[in-house]
Amino acid sequence: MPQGNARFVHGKILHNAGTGAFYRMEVAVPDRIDFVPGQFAMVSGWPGNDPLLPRPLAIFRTGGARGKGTVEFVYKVVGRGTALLSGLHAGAPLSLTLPLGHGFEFPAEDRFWWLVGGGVGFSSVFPAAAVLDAQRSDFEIFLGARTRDQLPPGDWIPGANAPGRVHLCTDDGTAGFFGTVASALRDRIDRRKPSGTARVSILACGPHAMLKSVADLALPLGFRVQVSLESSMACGFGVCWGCVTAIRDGGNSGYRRVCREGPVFDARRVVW
Amino acid sequence: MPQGNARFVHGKILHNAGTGAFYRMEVAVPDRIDFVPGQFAMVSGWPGNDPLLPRPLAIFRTGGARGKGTVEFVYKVVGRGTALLSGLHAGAPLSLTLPLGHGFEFPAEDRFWWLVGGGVGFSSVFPAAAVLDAQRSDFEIFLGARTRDQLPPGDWIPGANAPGRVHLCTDDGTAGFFGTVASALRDRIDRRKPSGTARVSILACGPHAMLKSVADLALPLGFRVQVSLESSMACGFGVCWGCVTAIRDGGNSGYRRVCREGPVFDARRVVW
Amino acid sequence: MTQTMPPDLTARIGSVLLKNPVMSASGTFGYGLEFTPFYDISRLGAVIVKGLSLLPTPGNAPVRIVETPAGMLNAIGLQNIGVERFINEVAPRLDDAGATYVANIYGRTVEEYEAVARRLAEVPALAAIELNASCPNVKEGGIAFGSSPGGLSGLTRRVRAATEKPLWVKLSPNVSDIGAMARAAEEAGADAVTLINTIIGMAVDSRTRRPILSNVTGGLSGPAVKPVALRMVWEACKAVRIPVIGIGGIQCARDALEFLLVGAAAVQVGTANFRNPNACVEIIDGIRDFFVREKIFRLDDYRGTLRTQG
Amino acid sequence: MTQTMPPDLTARIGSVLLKNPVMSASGTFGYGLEFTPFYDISRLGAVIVKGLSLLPTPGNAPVRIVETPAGMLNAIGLQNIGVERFINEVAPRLDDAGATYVANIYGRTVEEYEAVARRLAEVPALAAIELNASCPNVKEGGIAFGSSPGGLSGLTRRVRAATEKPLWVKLSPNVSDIGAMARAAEEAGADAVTLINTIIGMAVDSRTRRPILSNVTGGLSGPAVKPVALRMVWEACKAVRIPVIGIGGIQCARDALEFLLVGAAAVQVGTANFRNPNACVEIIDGIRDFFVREKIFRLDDYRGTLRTQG
Ligand SMILES: Cc1cc2nc3c(=O)[nH]c(=O)nc-3n(C[C@H](O)[C@H](O)[C@H](O)COP(=O)(O)OP(=O)(O)OC[C@H]3O[C@@H](n4cnc5c(N)ncnc54)[C@H](O)[C@@H]3O)c2cc1C
Ligand SMILES: Cc1cc2nc3c(=O)[nH]c(=O)nc-3n(C[C@H](O)[C@H](O)[C@H](O)COP(=O)(O)OP(=O)(O)OC[C@H]3O[C@@H](n4cnc5c(N)ncnc54)[C@H](O)[C@@H]3O)c2cc1C
Ligand SMILES: Cc1cc2nc3c(=O)[nH]c(=O)nc-3n(C[C@H](O)[C@H](O)[C@H](O)COP(=O)(O)O)c2cc1C
Ligand SMILES: Cc1cc2nc3c(=O)[nH]c(=O)nc-3n(C[C@H](O)[C@H](O)[C@H](O)COP(=O)(O)O)c2cc1C
Ligand code: FES
Ligand code: FES
Repeated sequence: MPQGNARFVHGKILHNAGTGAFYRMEVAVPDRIDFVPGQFAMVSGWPGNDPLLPRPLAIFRTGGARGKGTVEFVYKVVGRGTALLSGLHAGAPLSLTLPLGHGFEFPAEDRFWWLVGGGVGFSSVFPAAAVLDAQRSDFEIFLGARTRDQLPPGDWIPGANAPGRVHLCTDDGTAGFFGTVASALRDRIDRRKPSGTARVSILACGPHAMLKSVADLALPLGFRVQVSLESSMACGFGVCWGCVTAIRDGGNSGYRRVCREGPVFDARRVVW
Repeated sequence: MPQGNARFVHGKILHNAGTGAFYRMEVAVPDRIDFVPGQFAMVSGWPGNDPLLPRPLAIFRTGGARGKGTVEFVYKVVGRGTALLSGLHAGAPLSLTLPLGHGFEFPAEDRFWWLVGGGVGFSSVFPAAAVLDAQRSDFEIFLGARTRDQLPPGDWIPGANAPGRVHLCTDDGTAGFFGTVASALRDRIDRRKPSGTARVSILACGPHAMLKSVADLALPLGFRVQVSLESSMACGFGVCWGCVTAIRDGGNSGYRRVCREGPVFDARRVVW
Repeated sequence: MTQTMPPDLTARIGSVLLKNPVMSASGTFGYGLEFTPFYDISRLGAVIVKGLSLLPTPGNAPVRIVETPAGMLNAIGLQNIGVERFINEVAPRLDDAGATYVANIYGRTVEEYEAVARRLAEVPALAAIELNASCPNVKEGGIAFGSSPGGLSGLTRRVRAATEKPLWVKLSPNVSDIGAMARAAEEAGADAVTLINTIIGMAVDSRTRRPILSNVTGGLSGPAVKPVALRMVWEACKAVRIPVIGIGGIQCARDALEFLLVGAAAVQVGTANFRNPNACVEIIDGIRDFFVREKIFRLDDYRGTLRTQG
Repeated sequence: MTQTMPPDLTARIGSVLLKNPVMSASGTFGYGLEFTPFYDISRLGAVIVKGLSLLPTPGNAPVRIVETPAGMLNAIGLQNIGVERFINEVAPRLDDAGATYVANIYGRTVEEYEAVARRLAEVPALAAIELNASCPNVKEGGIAFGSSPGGLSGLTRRVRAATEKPLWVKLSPNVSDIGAMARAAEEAGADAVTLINTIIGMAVDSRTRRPILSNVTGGLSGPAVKPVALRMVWEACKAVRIPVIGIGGIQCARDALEFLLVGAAAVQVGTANFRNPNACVEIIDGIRDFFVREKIFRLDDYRGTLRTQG
């Protein structure tokens, strides 16, 4: 039940700068952090008790070695906490509890991977892409945004160089496919050569509505769909029961903690 | 009753840097601020509601012209609010209510002035020195601190060049007179040539105990003594009645607002 | 923004018509005149002046205030100039300023409450009397009357009989059932209830081992109490038919809108005035802007429209 | 720092001896085991587990929590695994961890409270039972029993008779007279009272016009409530002879010391665990350091030494 390697650490910001619609922040931590894509950290560091609670941010990348680690985050300023984070300078102290939650699974039998990120959701699918890229898996990336400038910089995308791998979509057509990620997926499915019987495995993170439409589209086709959900969190490590979502699980259905049994869930079990 | 020229303004920090034991901060404000030495501002600007209340800081200097003013403060980090202030960078917004309170009085008949500052108390007596210096009055400055490095930089002292004008005192003897400001004053009084009958007028700001000992020493000699008191404040402009101190005033004795009837009071009226 | 006619912010508290629903809270706004350097106080729905007693009151010894997380404790002890000087020195100047104003009153005995209320008949322009039945910071003070429905209705009846003025009863949050208190005030003839007053709190210094306030306990106010105030105002609105005036931690227009949403007929702004003397007028402008953005034409079209079902 | 023998932090809650006065607060610490990655939970004075009911409870629908100024509202609805699974799956592992632990219990009826208390007799190592007579977030829940002295003493008597275990009664702050509630618990046989539970609050969205919590109201906790909690603990300490356990907004050693100073025999730390999982042990170390600095040798030499006179 306890998450063996979760820890509370005091970090120091190495850099924290805005790139387009997003901030990217690197933090020095006492030790190297090993994590599963989809896992996250609870982050705080502003002075005073208002805001009071730490904020969940997906672990975008980690580095360093024993006794000297680094963690990277990518975030979008949506409210007070993220605004305060964006105002912190290099050298500022930061408190982190990490790595937390149940991340994406990579069953060996899955051979075709589609990674779907909406808005800042790419922050938890890019680490998955990095893993798949490293093990030379066959994967494609679908990125949705409202407009072109809400898309991440190209050089943040792992393995972007491979032809036909990255599909960009914007609601206003200012870049890539004109429409939602879901419609881009449908389009891709239509164009798809039935390469054997191997099913596609989807890893998705983004707005709730996007995740639902992806599930509605892909589940009937027998795809395996894993979705990373969001929820307001107090603790992030399973002790407050504040972050729950309804999960279908036969006789054992009920509320599960997004921070612990999630944030990544099998889309078939999510009660949308 | 209303303080005619008090106003609430949004300023922008021009610079804010530590010099020895003190921070000196210059803030750009919409308009030039005219003030009486001893008057202060209520300052806030950190994000969030904790700390909630603005902090009182004496107006150290103002500049600029109509439509484009500047205000300077000198402060010591003693707690959370001043710590937050010290962390603000140039360009950061700041909210100010100023000028506030009843400052020092400069009766024309007073010819010899002794200005006494303990700790960061010099921040309200230096403006008085600047006024006296400008009108070529005969004044001396007594500065007390625990140790040498708790004294302000010499070039902050108005008219410091005049010989015999500045008397430094440290509790540990690391600079100037070895002892408290009060004992330095007693020493000065003993060495004083009775220059006619003209009485000395003292303007003092600093720790409560220091102000009391100065009053105990100087009032019996018939000196006029004005002291600038401190108190925890919520509003700073006379509407909460939170900052009061007991004032002796014949049949009309009672609690007076340090932020309004003060911070400068006639030492004879203060109930120590 | 398309051309629109400005929304109607008029708020009705029984017979009292306010040009907008934003008032200053008693004890945080002096006698109102202190704000004239900052803005024209006639812009406010109403000015509620510092609590008035029959005779001038010296108040508590310092220390009277201490900051707490997102709030503050105060134990002023109701220092005030007394009803006499208010009538002769303050009221005329509030008239000159064109302000709509309400007198907050308290007494150590029912008789004192009655006497203050009677004296105020001499102030024709006085819009209403707000009965402070809940000051936590004077030993004999209102708290005795304010903590049980019985005590409150007794006090309210007596003061009701002593004045023709609209009577607002200000409730203490330090009770088990705020709805019952509101009903007690309503049944005793109050024209409106105002809540919340401060929540009793305490602060001590772990090193010197002494209380920070000379009064030991004090009243908590500011953003920290907003969630509690909002809940109590919501409960009071469900409990009574008379208008409910919402107070507690309101800092910005959004906070004020929340109180109106749960049913408050108007709001009062207190502690927020300390950090930002312009808080009240900025809140009025913010409510207007919100109504324009959301295409809400009248205050009543928004007030009490909280949807608690599905 | 001169060589000194470490201060004695032992705290006595009636018959229960704690190695130090710092416990985790129920509902903010899971079942304790979730903290084993962060530190050895046997270092705590005691672990108070999440509120247990007779049967597993699903809890409220989301949204269950919302942040407020220096605080948070929660309406978890007491989701828990039920006393059965606690006994079979959790208690043995707490024993293995060497933890001192207390079960916080609640029921929808007096009979349910009794039944849960009886079942817990099967857990020999269980140090005490904490009766949650005050959960604001379950319609039927304790609040009914917790808001009047009569209701509280009735419930306490019944549960007292149902168990041999030391019985701690957790009080709701949503009352007019906390001293009377503490006395009611004492007279009904409680071995200690714990307070405060959360203060009922509310949050709404002014734009969508909906409550933020599915339960509409929730319980306020965190630094925002500390001044109120400290005052109530002080009042309770003056009202009863049994030990009082202080809770509410404790974030650091200094906060904990303030509760001990006004008379609390021990403290519980809740919301602070969320931002800093190490909060409890940092507070224990901080208290020890303070005692060393101030040359205080035993907890009892500090506890309740607040000087309110001159
Ligand atoms: C597991 C997990 C991983 C996440 N990873 C990232 C990431 O890598 N990068 C990133 O930019 N964001 C991420 N988020 C979302 C991020 O936590 C929220 O944007 C952040 O907490 C908002 O805090 P705030 O104080 O800025 O906004 P607030 O002032 O708290 O709220 C501002 C607005 O955002 C909404 N909001 C607040 N918290 C959340 C939340 N947790 N989920 C959805 N809406 C919310 C509020 O309702 C409000 O409308 C993640 C969330 C979760 C649960
Ligand atoms: C009229 C006036 C003018 C002032 N001018 C200056 C100035 O020019 N430069 C400067 O450095 N300081 C000045 N002060 C003092 C300054 O306001 C306080 O140091 C500041 O409010 C402390 O805030 P904080 O949050 O840093 O400390 P807090 O966290 O609020 O408190 C830290 C410590 O300081 C004590 N303290 C807090 N406020 C005050 C206060 N107002 N007076 C005395 N002790 C206090 C607290 O009791 C505590 O021990 C002035 C005070 C007044 C009343
Ligand atoms: C310094 C201070 C003095 C107060 N004096 C009074 C008073 O005299 N009469 C009264 O009814 N309420 C008084 N109050 C309570 C306020 O009117 C208001 O009910 C309370 O502060 C909550 O609102 P707020 O959070 O916006 O401040 C006072 C509050 C403060 C902070
Ligand atoms: C998320 C959450 C869940 C809680 N669950 C319980 C509970 O099950 N039983 C209980 O007696 N108190 C419960 N409480 C109340 C706390 O134990 C504590 O009394 C309260 O939060 C005040 O302390 P704090 O400010 O340190 O959090 C809960 C509090 C929170 C924040
Ligand atoms: S955030 Fe506390 S249990 Fe998930
Ligand atoms: S600080 Fe409010 S009256 Fe002086």
